[in-house]
Amino acid sequence: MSDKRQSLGDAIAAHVHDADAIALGLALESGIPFAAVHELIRQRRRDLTLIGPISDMAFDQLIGAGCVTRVIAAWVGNVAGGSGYCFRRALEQGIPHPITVEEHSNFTVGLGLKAAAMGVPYLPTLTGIGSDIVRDHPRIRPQDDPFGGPPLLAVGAIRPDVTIVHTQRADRHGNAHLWGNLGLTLEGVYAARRTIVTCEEIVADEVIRSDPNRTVIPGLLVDAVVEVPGGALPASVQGYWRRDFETFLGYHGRSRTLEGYRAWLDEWVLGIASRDAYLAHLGQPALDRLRVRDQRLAAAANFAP
Amino acid sequence: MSDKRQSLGDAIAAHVHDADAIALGLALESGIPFAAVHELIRQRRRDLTLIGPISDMAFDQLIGAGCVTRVIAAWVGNVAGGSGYCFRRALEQGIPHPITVEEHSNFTVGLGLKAAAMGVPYLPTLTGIGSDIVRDHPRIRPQDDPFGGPPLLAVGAIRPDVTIVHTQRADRHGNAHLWGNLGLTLEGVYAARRTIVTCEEIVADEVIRSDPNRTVIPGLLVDAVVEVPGGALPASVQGYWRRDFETFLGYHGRSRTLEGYRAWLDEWVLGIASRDAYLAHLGQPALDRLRVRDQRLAAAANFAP
Amino acid sequence: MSAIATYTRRELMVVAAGREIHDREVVFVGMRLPLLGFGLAKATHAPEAVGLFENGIIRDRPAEAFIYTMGDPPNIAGALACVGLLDVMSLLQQGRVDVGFIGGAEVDPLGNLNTTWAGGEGRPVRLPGSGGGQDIASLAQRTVLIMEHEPRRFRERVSYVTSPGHFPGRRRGGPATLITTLGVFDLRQGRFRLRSLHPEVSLAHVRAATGFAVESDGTPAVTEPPTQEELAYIRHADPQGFWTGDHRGKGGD
Amino acid sequence: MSAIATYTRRELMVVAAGREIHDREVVFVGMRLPLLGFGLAKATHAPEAVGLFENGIIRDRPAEAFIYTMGDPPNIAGALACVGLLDVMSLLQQGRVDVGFIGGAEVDPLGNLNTTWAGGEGRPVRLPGSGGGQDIASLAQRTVLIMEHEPRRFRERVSYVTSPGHFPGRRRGGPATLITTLGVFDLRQGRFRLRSLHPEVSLAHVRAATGFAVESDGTPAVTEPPTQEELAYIRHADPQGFWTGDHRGKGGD
Repeated sequence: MSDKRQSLGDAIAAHVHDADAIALGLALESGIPFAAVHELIRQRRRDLTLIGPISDMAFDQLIGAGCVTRVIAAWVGNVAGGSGYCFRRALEQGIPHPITVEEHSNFTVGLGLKAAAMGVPYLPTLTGIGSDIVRDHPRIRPQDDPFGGPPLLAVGAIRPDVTIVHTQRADRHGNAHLWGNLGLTLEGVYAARRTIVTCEEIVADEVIRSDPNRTVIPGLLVDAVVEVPGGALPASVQGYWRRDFETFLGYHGRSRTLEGYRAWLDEWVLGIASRDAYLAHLGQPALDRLRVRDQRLAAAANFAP
Repeated sequence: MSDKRQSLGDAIAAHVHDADAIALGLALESGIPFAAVHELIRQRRRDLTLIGPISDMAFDQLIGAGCVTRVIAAWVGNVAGGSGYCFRRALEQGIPHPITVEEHSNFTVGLGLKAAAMGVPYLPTLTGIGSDIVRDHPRIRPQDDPFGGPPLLAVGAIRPDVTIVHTQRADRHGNAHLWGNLGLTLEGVYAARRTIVTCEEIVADEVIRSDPNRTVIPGLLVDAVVEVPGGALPASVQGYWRRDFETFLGYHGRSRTLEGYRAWLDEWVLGIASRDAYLAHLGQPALDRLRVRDQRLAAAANFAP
Repeated sequence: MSAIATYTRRELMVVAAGREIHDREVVFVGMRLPLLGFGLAKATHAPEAVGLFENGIIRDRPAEAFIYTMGDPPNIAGALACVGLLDVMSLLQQGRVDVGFIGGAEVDPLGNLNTTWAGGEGRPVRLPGSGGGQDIASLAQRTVLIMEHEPRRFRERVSYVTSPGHFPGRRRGGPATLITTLGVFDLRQGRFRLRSLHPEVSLAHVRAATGFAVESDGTPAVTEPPTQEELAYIRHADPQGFWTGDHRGKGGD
Repeated sequence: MSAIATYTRRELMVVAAGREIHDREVVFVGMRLPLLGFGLAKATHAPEAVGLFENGIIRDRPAEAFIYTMGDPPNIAGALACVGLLDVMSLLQQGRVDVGFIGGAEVDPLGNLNTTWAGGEGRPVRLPGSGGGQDIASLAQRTVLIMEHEPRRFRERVSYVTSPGHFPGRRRGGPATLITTLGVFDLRQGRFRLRSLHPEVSLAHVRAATGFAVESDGTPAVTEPPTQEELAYIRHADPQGFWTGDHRGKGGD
């Protein structure tokens, strides 16, 4: 396979276009590709559709920055804090501009991605019967059971233009090891037209090949692989970074007002050139507190033939 | 969770009944639970339905022994050799008695198991359109796309009474690590009413917990866990056993005639009390050749929080 | 009941949540109070219960350290399995989950929960949405609801049904129990009925805090207060009172 | 063409199979000759091709040692990924697989393959069944068929369609090429047409071995024989001639 390494700026410039539908935050609270999110804001992408289960504050930041016109998600907010204030301002007051929401539950957004991943137009489910979410839903319809059972709902395929994921390590071809939370990562990558992998480390091919069962993301589905240590902060990365709760909380407090959000964005995104600058701004004491230095290694698995 | 360790004889006696539908051979050519298959023959289970993708010679042996009345599979034979002669005798000549076959492809048998695993009555697919397999099929029906696309096929759920798998290691609660080929293992276990895990080693709880991403089989789905070293031979187990090609080939040659099959069965199953006796009968030179002694370990994965 | 000063309302709610879990049950665990309730049940009367988290984690022990989200590293380390979201949702859809916990901004007597749009009368407030709430409400064998007990939250009809309660034709499960800051209620078969008042809470107080009629049989029972053992567990698991302090912790909204 | 003595028919078929793989393609790899063809293509003109195996293995290098089945340990060691059967089938169903290889006991001019029941005239013989054949035939962007060229196998209409060939309304793909022990045929758009005869095979020989009319344009081309480099690869990968010896190896049936 070819060498797919790029800088984060180049990867976003090459593979994410205005009006794209982007899936991210697929592992739920961990491994959210915040470095890529901030680069999207700096590169002023517009008219994006965001796809994900619970997005933690990544979707909120993109909405506040005016990048988004549509959200396909089960939950938008700040997991530790509750509401996403930019999300609320967009929906309640049209600030910075109105957005639409395609409501989902975690299961239905997952089934939509899975349908696209499987190459079928829909998947059947029992979830949501009796809920207002599925009433007049553009992507969820009643469907008969051809075997004569009670009616079901059909969740239509959700096909992202781009899926962005952050993993622990990958080779230069994009074959990526991921451990800890999986969430909807596999579904989001298989479903997408293009995939960008950011990772803590780009490693030698043989590291990935030593454990093919750890390769959640096969390189044949990957368009760009970017080494961005700490690229998921403030989200956690198992074995590399703890959750930076203070940053989530700080954002939550400051984004309560529009002015506060703008100041936060200036300080942490627009006034920051790169993830390295983000880490520097975070400061050494915070990095020391957040970086995992203990070792608790997986039991050996022998792949000798 | 409770302690689910049992002897192989007790596990089969307790959890597999006459007329059960049994899924096995889900990882395709590797990890076939032959020790459990032979125990089923010794315990004279009757009227079984066998479920699996390609069964290698396990299904053939069970059919020849008169345990089976129905097969739900994509392929029945001997992978290295070709035809399964007991399968052929049953279908062509009704020896030892007639059996019926529900024809599938690897994908449709997988979708049937996946539907049961997901708790839905069917899953839609594009495979098989134009094939005679799906014509008048009891479990595959035409289905409209509720979003207006071209028609699909619906594969009905396949729910095994029991799934039997062989893995590298498990804890006493049945949480099992598996690496190498996965095939339809996950789907078969999630779909089944009961699951029996045979494994090379029962290990301390902490070994399994050290790598939760390696736990393909969660113990909450497991009814019995049995330590049976070499329990998949002549099939391979990554990192433990090479494929015993000679035994596959020997069976293929001897099972060509009914007499040859019976002699083989007497020698290798009915005249053998246990898997330990099987290994002893195989002999030390064969065991030395088959056992993996090299180490090629998976790269370290740190789960420290 | 002089014990009221020795524990908080939220500690009592954790205890009530834990008591809804029976031994050997498969539990769809939420964050905050249900997470503590699961750990408490494991530590006391339900040692063989197993917990599923919607991000794919399966655990039979509480996390080793305090966690703010279910995805935090201490919830992964030592887990039995980390599988996909759809894998745990599949177990839920199969009917293999005995009990799930959900909360919301509004509830009605049928146990419908709203976590999408609140404040029907005034300016509507956009809430974060379903998350896994709709799925747990639809698919668990029974659900336990956990709510702040305030008049604006207890409505004759919620303005938006995010997580469905009882409705005609429901095939499985539905809300069984509602635990609030004031009491415990049965919601089985779509009948909203007081089971117990928390110590020092009056029926009149509950009625004043509820936007619809509260049914009660005779003199209401009193919610069994936490034992010393239960409190010790909770204070070990939430030493700062982040979730269980009487004033909602920093995580509140 | 005096080279005929220096390579076997099966070696020539491996070479023909390998030539059907273009660089950077995603290949659904079968066992036996296609497996060797994939390795050969990787080693020569298609270094960036990627192989999928239906048990879930994804590789970009041939196995390190000789394998009898795709599940053998040397095919797992050094793989890029081991995923589930449904994961690779999903990629196939999405249309992400460029080319797949399949074989059968009977073929007809539309490229329908039978691997289920053979011998319509005499006592029917039960064959092992589809395996993944139906799926590759249905879902790959194109398929390459590999067959023993015998009259009983080349039939006007196969007695059972296990792996569908061209039919009205086919949405994608279908058989593109048929490689036999005697020649190479185009099957695009449901037209069975000779592309080349193997060296020292006559058109009359092919016609006598085919149970239906063989179309050919003018003087047939001759299949390009293996190069020394190609033969060296094959003999390194199959040193005993297990798959490529002229008498089918021990694995034959």
